[in-house]
Amino acid sequence: MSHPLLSETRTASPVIGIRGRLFAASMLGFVALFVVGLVGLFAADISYLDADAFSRVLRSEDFRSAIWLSIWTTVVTTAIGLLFAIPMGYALSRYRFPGHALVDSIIDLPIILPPLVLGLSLLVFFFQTFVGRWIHSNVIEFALQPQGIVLCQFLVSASFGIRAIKLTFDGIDPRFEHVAMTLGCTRGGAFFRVALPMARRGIVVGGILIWTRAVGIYAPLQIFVGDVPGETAVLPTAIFLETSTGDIEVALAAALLMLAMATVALVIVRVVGLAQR
Amino acid sequence: MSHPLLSETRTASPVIGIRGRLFAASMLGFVALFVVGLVGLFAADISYLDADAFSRVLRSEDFRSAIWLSIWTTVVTTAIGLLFAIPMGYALSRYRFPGHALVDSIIDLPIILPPLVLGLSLLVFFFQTFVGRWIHSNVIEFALQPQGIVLCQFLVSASFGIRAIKLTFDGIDPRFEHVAMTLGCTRGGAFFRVALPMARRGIVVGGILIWTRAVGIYAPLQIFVGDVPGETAVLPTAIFLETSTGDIEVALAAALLMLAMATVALVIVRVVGLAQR
Amino acid sequence: MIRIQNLNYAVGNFALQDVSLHVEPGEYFVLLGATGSGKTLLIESLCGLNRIDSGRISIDGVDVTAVEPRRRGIGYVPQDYALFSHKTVRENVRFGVKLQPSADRERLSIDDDPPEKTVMEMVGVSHLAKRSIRGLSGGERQRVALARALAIRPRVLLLDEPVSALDEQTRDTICRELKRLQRDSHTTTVHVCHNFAEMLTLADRVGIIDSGRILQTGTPQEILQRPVSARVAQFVRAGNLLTANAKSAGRRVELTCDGGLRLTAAVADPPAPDGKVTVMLRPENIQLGAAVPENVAADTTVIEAAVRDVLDFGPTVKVTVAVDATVELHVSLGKKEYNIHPINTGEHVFLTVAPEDVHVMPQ
Amino acid sequence: MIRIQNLNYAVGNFALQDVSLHVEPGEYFVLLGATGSGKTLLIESLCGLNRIDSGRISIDGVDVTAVEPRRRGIGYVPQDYALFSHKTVRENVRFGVKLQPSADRERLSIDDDPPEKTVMEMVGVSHLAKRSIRGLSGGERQRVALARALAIRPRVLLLDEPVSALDEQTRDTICRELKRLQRDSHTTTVHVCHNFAEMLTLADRVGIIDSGRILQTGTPQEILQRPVSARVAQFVRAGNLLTANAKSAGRRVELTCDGGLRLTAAVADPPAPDGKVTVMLRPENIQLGAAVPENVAADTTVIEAAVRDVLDFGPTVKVTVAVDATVELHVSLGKKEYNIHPINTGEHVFLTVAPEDVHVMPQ
Repeated sequence: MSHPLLSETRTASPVIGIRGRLFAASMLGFVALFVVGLVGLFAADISYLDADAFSRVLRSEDFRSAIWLSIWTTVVTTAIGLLFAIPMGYALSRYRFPGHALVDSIIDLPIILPPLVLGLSLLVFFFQTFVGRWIHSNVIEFALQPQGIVLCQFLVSASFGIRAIKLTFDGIDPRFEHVAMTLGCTRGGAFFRVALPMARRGIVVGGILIWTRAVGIYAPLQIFVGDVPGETAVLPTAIFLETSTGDIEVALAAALLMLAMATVALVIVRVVGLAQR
Repeated sequence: MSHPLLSETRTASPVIGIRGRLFAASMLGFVALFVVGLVGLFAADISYLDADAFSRVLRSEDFRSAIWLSIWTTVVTTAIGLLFAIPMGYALSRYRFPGHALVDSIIDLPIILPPLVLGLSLLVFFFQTFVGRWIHSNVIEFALQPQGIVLCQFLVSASFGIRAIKLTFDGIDPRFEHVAMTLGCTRGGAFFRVALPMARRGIVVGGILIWTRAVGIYAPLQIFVGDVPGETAVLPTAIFLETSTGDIEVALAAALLMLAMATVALVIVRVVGLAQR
Repeated sequence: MIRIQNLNYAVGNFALQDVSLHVEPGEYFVLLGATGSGKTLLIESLCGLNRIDSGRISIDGVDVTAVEPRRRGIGYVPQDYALFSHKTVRENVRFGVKLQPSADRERLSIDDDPPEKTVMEMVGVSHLAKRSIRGLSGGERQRVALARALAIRPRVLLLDEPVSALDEQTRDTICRELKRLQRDSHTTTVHVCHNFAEMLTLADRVGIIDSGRILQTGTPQEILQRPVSARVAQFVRAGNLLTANAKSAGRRVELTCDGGLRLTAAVADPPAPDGKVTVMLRPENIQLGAAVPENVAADTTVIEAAVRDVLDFGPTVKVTVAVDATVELHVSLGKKEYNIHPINTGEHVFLTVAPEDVHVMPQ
Repeated sequence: MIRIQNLNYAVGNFALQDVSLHVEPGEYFVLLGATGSGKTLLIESLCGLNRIDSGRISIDGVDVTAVEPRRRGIGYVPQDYALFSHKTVRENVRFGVKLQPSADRERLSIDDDPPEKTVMEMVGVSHLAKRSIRGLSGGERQRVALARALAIRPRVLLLDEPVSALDEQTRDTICRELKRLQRDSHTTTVHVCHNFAEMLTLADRVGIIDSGRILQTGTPQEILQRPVSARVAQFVRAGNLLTANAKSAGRRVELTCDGGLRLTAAVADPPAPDGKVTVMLRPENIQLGAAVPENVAADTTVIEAAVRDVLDFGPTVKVTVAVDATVELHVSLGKKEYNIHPINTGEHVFLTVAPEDVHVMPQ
C-alpha cells in the first residue's frame, strides 16, 4: 500500500530535450502567474493596513455583535448540516432506489445555484405562498430572525457536506460492513461500529466545508433576514456595510480576518484529507 | 472493465431483519426530508408566479442589458479561465516542484474564500496600493468597468476549473504519454496528441463549473464595479436591485431563470462526467 | 452441511443460474473459477449478503435462506480481508466475540481464556495483539482475518480468494497452514480461488464455476482425469484438446480427429455419443519413445511425430511434437525419465496412447 | 545490444542500486522479479522515462543515457498496454509511424504497403483495424499494443508484464506468439514478468531482480540448477532449502544440516566456503524407492524417511516426506514413474541423492 512504486502520485521525469523544457516552463508559467497574482493581491492589501485597523474592528460594537452572530449561527448550521449530511451521505452511497440519480443531482443543486436565488426563494416562500405564510404564523418565524440566518446557511451549505461525506463512504468498501454483519452486527450496528468510525476524517472535512460556506454567504441573508446591525448583520454583512458607508480600512481588516479563517480551514481540510488516504 | 461484478458502484442488498429495515428507513428519511423540502420550496415559488412575470423580465430594459452583460462577461471569463485551467491542471498533475503542496492549496483558496472578500481586496488594491494605482493609471482600468467584472469573475471561479481539470489529468495514467514519447512524440507533443484529447470531457466539465460560478457572483461585483443599471449591473445585481426597490415577482422570475440555467449546467456536468468514466 | 438448491441471483447483466451444490461436514471444498465467473457472488449469497432471487440455502440442516448474516453461524474472510483499520489486531479478533449472546460467549471460552486469545494462539498472531492493522504484512493480515472469522467458532468457514493477494512463498506457507487448521478443527470450509495448483493442494472436493453456472463437482482427480466438457478440460489444463468424429465399435470408440489423426478410446461411463466430440489427451498420459514400441497392447494407438520444442520446467519437461501439418501434441515427461532418454528438437519419435487415457467428451 | 552499466536511480525510499546488465542482439531476455522489485522502474529507465541518477545505458553501441525516449529506437509495451482509447485500432498502430521522419517512413514500408498494415497482419489484428479500443478483449488489446510498438521497427522491444493481465489460456497463446514473432523478426526483446513458468517458456537468458538489485543473470537452466544464493533459489522454487554446516574434504563437501541430516556434495565451481551454508535439493533430483537401493555410487547419500503427504498435480506427483522430527523434504515424481510404483501416506521410503545434485550456496 505504502510502497512508492505503487503510489498513484508518482510522477516520472523523462529524459527531455530543449523543447520539452520549454513546454514545461510554459505550463508552469501559468501556475506562477496565477499564484503570484493571487498572493500579490493579498500581500499588497495587507501592506496597506496597520495593526490599528484590526483593533478598530474588535473595538467596534457592530463588528463585535456581527462576529458573535456569525460564530453561533454557523456552529448551529454546521451541527444541523452534519445531522443531515451523515445519514444522507451514507444512504446515497449504500442504498440504490428508484430515482437515485435524480435525487443525487437535486442535492447538488445548491452547490451550483447562486446563493442569492435561494435567499430570494425563501423570502417569497415565507411571505407570498400559502404554506410559507402558515408556517410563518403558526410554527416558527424565520424571516428577519437569527433562525432565518441558520435556515439560509443550512440550505446553501449542507450539500457541500453531503457530497463530501458521500464520497467518503463511497471510498469505504462495503465489505467492512459485510464482515461485521457476519460477525454478529445488524445493518445499523455495522454502520455505527464500522462505517462511522472509519469515516471520521471525511466527516470532519464535511463539517469544515459546511462551516466555511455558511460563514461566507451574504447576498441571500441580506435579502431574507436584512442587515440590521446588532440584530441580523453577520460578519460579511457588516463588512459590506462598512465598505459602502464607513471606514474601508476596517472593512478590509475584517475581510482579511475571514481570509485567515478560510486559510486555517483549508489547512485542516488538507491535513485531515491527506491523512485519510 | 464494464463487468458488473467489477464495478465499484455495485451495492449489495444483504438479507436483513426488522431492525435493518428500520435503520434503512430512518437513513433514507433524511434524504426524503431534504429533497422534499428543497423541491417544495421551488415548487411553491413557481406556483406563485404567472407567465406574465417572465415576460416582464424580458421586456425590462435593465434586465435585458443585465442578461446580455452577464452572458458576454461569463463567456469571456470561461475562456480565460480555461486558458489558465488547462495548463495549470496539467502542470499540477504531472510536475512535482518545491512548494507543490503549498501552491496547490493557494489555488484552492478562492473556492473556500467568501467572494465578498475577493471583491473588497480588488477594490483596495486598485485604489489604495501603489502597484494597483499604477496599473489603474497606466495599463488598464478595472474598477467600475466591464473588464472589472471579468477580472472579478475570473478570480472567484478559475479555481473550480483548475481543480476539476487537475483531477481529470490525475485520472489519466501518465503511461499514455510515456508510450507516445517512445513512439516519437516530444513532451509537448504527447500532451497535445494524447493527454488533451483524452481529457476533453473533464475540460467541458471544468468550463461549465467556471461558468456557473461566474454567472452567480454578486457581492464582489457590487463592491468592485458597482451596480449601475445598463452599465455594470449583471443579472444577479439586477435581481437584487429589483428585490429591494421594485417588483418582487419580476425578481423571482429572473431568479428562477437562473435556477433553470443551473439545472441545465448540472445535467450537462452529470452526463459528461458519467460518460468520462 | 451446506446445501444449495437451484439458487438464482441476477445482478446487472450477470446471473448465477440454477446453482446447486452440496458440501459434506468437515470437508474442504474449493470453488474454482476465473475472474467474473460469479464465485464471489456465490460466497456472498451463502453469507446472506445478497438477497437471492430464488432457491434454497441450508446450513447444518437449517434453512437459512431468509436468515440474517449474523445468525447464520459463518466465518467469512473476504477478498483483501477487510480488517478494521481503526482497531488493533486484538480488537479485530475480539469484534465478533463481543457481539455473541452472553450464553454463547461462555461456550467460546476454553480454560477461562477469552476466545480471542485461544484463536490468536492457534493461528499464530498472539505476538501481534497490540499492533495496529496498518503495519502488518500481507501474510499477517491474512492470519488476523482468519482469526477474526474463527473466533466466533463458526459452523462453516467461507474464504474468498484468501491467498491471492500474497506473494508466492507466503502463499505456499499459508495454504499449508489453512489445510492443517482445517484438519485439526474439522471446520467445514468453502474456499474460493482461481488458481489450479492451489485447488489441487487443498481440496477434498472441487466445484468448477463458469459464467454463473456450476459445470462439474467432484474430487480433484475426477476433475483432472474425467472433465465433463471441453470448458472444464481447459480449466484443468488438459494440454491436448482435439475435435474428432466418434464411432462406437463394441467396447471401443474409433475417433477420427480433424487433420486425420486416428485414435482408439475405451467406452466411458456413461458412454459419450457418436458424432462430433472433443477428445482430451493429458500430456502425462502419452508415452514417448525413439522407436516403435514392442509388445503394444491391443487398441493402443501408436503415432509417429517430429519433436518441435523441448522446454525444461525443472520437475517436468514439456515436449511439443508435430503429428502432421495441423496437429501438435504436448507430452509431459518427468525429469528422471527425461534424464535417462533425453530428447532433442527435430528428432523423430513414436507416441503410444492407451485407450483408457483417451477421454471423450460431448461437444 | 543493450548494455546497462552501474545504473543508480532513487525514487522515494526505493532505489535501483548499481544495476549492470547486458542483452545480446536478437536475444529474448526475461527480467524476473516480484511486485515492487524495481523491474518496471528498470524498463522505464531503458525507455528514457526516468532520468537516472548515475550510470550509462547504451543501445546498439550508442550511449543513449541522455537521449530522449523518442530517439532511442525502442518499442515499448507498458503494463495494461495504455492504448489510446480516443483512437481506433488502426490509428493506434499508425500513431508512431506518422511521427517518424519522412526518410524513415519509407524504410518502414514494405511492398508499398503502409507499415501499420504490414504489422497488423503480422500480429493478426487486421480484422480489428476499424474497431474502437473499448470493445476489445484482453488478448486483442495485447496484440494491438504489440503492433503499435512494432510498427516503428524498433531496435529493441521492451515488454512490461505483457501477459499478466490476461487469463491463463490466452496467456499461453500469446506467449507462444511472442516467442514466434521474436524468432522470426530477431528483435532484441526485454520482457519483464513475475511468473516463473512464463520465464521458462520464453527466455533465452534471465535476470533475477530483487529490491532494486540484479541477483543473478544466466540461462534459465543455470538459474534453475545453480542459483547463487538462497534468495534466488526461493525465486526458482527450489523446493528444499536447508541450513547446514559445510566442511570440505578433497573433491567432496561434508554437510551437517540443522536437525542432524548429513549430506555429501560435489565441490562447486567456484567452491563454496566452509561454515554456515544454504543447501538446495531440487525435488526432481531426489530418487525415491521402497527399499535401500543396491549398487549405490560412492558418496551418494541414502536417507530413510516416512511419507507424510502425496499430492497428484497431473504431470507431477509431489511427495512430502519427514526425515526426522524437524526436517521435511519434497520429492517430485513424474506421473509415469509414480504409476509404476505408487506411494502412499505413512509408507517408509529411502531417498538417494547424488553429490552432483546437492547445491551449496553461501549464506
